[in-house]
Amino acid sequence: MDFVCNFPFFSILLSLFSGTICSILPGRAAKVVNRIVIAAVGVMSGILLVYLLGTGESFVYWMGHFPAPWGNEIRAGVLEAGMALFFCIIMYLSMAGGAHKLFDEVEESKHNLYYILINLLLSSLLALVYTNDMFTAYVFVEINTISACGLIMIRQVGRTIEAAVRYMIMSLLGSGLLLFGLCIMYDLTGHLLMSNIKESVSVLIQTGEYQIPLIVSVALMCVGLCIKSALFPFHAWLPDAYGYSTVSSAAILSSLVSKGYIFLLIKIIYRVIGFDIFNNTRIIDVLFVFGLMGMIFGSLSAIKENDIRRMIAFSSVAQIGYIYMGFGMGTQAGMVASIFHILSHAATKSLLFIAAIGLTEVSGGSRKFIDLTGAGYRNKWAGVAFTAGSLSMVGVPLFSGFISKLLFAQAAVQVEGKMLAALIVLGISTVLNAIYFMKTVIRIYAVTGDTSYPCITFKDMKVHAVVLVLFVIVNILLGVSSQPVVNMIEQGLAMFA
Amino acid sequence: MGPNLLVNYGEAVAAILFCIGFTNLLLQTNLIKKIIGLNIMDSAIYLFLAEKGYIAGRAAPIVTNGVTSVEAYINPIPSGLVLTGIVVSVSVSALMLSLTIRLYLRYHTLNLDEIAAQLKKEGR
Amino acid sequence: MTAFQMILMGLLIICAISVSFSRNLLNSVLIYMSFSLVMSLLWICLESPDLAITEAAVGAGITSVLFFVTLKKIHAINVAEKTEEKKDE
Amino acid sequence: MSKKKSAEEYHKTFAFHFFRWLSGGKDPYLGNVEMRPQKEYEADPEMLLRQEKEHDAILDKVYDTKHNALLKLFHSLYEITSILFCLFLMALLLVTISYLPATGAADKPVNNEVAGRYIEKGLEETGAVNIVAGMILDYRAFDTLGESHVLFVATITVLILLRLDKNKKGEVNPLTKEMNPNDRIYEPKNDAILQLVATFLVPIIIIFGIYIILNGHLGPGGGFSGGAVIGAGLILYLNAFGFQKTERFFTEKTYKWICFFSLSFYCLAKSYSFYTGANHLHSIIPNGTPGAILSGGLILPLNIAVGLVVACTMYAFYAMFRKGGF
Repeated sequence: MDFVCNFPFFSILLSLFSGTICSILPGRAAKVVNRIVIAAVGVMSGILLVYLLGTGESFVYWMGHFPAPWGNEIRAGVLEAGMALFFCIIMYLSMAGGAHKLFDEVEESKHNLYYILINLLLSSLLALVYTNDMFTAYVFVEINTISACGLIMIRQVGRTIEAAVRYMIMSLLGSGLLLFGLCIMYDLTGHLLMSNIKESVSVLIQTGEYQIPLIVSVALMCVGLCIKSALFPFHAWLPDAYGYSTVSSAAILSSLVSKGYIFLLIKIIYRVIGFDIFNNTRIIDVLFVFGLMGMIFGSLSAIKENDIRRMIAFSSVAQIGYIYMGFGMGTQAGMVASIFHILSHAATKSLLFIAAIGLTEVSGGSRKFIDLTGAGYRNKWAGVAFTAGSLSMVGVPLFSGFISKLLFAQAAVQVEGKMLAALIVLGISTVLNAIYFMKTVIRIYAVTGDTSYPCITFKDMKVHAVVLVLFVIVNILLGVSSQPVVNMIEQGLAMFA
Repeated sequence: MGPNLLVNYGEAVAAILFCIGFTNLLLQTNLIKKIIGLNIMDSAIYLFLAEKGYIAGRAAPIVTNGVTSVEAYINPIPSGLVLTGIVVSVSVSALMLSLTIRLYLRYHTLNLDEIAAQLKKEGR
Repeated sequence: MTAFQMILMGLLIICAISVSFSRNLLNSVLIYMSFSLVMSLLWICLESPDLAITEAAVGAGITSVLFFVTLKKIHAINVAEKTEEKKDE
Repeated sequence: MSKKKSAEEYHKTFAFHFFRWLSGGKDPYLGNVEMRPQKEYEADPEMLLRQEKEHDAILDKVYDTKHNALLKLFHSLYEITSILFCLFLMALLLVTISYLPATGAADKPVNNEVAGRYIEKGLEETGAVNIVAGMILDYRAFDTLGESHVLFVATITVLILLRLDKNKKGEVNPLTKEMNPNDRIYEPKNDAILQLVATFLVPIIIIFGIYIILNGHLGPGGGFSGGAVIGAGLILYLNAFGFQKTERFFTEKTYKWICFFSLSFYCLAKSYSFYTGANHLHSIIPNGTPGAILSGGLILPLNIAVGLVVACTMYAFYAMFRKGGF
């Protein structure tokens, strides 16, 4: 085995261990450790991705001295390595972009605790991406949930604590259902490792045994993960949690945490149940309908908001609806579109959150639209970045959002019964997106006579501006060179089977 | 209805407890009771798992007198999973309780709806 | 043994339902404590002594203690007693 | 080849305008739009007062949750749907359970070669008499590593929520006022009966906890349950004798370092075993004679590490809940 194959294991353990180390360091040192760890994990994932693209096949890594059905395992393919690399890039940029705001909002003695949470969150995301074992996935889902709750309530005002309580209640309902589904699955197959479960499931399907428990278990797991990733009817906790936490937390939560759960769901669909078996159940129709509803209702709620952060948060509900719509189509193309949308949404949403904080800074800290009038002139970098993000969300060519919408439309055309519904809702949702994002862009570039707010130039916000530019570059790269990314996703999905 | 409902009475009880906990979590207005409901829900899942590992007439999975045959002991896997699960549920309930304390100190009520109304009224 | 298990399970359900309907928070925490205790007995019956020890130490011990401290913090235990003590100070 | 432009010429180029705009200079659009200064707005104080009152009244009316018919309707609708949903879930689960393999039977899918190997080879491969301990700390150790970090991250969140910190300038933070730490009622009183009982009980409880930890690979028990028992003993001690006594030997610093060393040991030991396992190297850790106290390879040290973390964490939870610090 090549030494590179150790990298997934190294990256999980490194980020877990750095969490422990940060507990004894002061805030500033913890910050350095945190940055180094994220960068190191990113570099390792990059090398691993190149290696995997070279060899062209996935590998399995034993966690211990025992082979497949007895010990734990992790597994790495192109999609996993790519996701890990992408998560690291977004996380690093979000942390750097929100760093200057952290000092205002979090007590100084608790800064190192914040970095511990980030490290553990990173490790749990990596474990969710790489794991090949259902119960390990459950344990790391819990780490992810608790540290995400910590990220929400680290800015200790009443609103965030209330949001954290709501988030915990919904998430714990979700984990309960996930665990129950997992137990039923374990009872039917006698295995916990994904590959072994898949073999047993295909045998069960062929013999026709235990059909009802199998479907129920799959449904429970899906509902659990949908609740945790805030699909439409379960999104009540989301706007407060994203809208009032510190900006790095909001960017990380919206772009990474919910995507971790969605990626786990993809793994379950492909590696545990099998794509064809999953598509023959009625579950995909339910996912499709709720995805469509989320796309419309999320956008409608966003139009009604008059607070910029909450508006972006509601737009997340709509975007998660897109992803589930892609699952609901039940074709390979739909899945590819969903995965591309995961990437594009993660890049765009964190950009919007980071840019929004730049705009509110020059408006006296207020997030109401009325105070944001003309903020684009006062903070030009943030204004341009926000405009770029909005254009990407609406789906203007050159940006990543355009490609994902194109992929969704292409996928919808191939599906018989769902084509019309998907295309109509896609159109309506795009128009609604345009309404609220363009409204905001026009607002921040409206001329105002009010000169009481200060202007900010490049000198005052070097890191922030660089981060914004990098985000825009990531976005445009995804939009311009989409074909290699799509090829990579297809290759990764082929490795899943 | 399948054939095994009466034989699987332990799992049935676990399912009923799970739903009681779930209802508590959804309907109770008091946060403390929600947390208790959550704990009941978790315990129900662990009961379900432990029932899965049980085999009638066999002993606990601790090797006695050097006998290592499969016929002597029950299945050890569910026990291990439940041990992990109990730790998770303790951590979660400690976190929820500390959140409760903070909310109460800030708003002097344990009712989430009242808190939400108060928040909206303050307009922040 | 089966009859004993069934009685224990009946107790579990009774505890769970009475938690939902009890008015007093202290009562519901006490009932939850007994729920954990019954659960640990049940695990002895199911031949899992590891779980029984852990549940007895954690569910009936630590978690309940944490619940009691929380109740004390949020003044749900015996308001009258508290005011008396304040007078003493 | 670059040509030197005169300043005048440069001022006409796009680049000059762009950089001026970036650096916050004159805005090209500002001059082109007609802007008339508004007349100064003078508020009538009476009207302001009235407006404020009306605003409050409207807020009261809107957020009057107790007398809102629509809200009540919504609440009852919510209750009915959740009860229906739970009944549906219960029916679904019961139907599912009726199709599951029978409890207590030996020929279920669960009792396959996986469980078989844990039982048959467990003693030989892990050296632990308690098969469950061998399974969670050796065969499926990655889960357990994650589990101990769940506990760690929960402690961190509790610390964030409840720890009372003083700023560098000695300012008391606003939370302290909320938490009201001067409440003497939270401090344990010198109760003679409790103290006498605790003098006898605490050593026994702690010794029992240590026994459970050290015996984790030989009998029922292990790091987690033993640690919880020790934690309970410490909490009893604290209740009987008060914070001043416990702070002599257990402060936040001790907690921090114990936690750090135990978790680092856990991480490093497991990393070593994962690394050697995956690369098919020989692990130097001997399994020992099954049944002896020094056996089971890494299981005993790991149990001790977990026990220490859990005992400290439980005590830390309690101290945080009581007074927001040690």
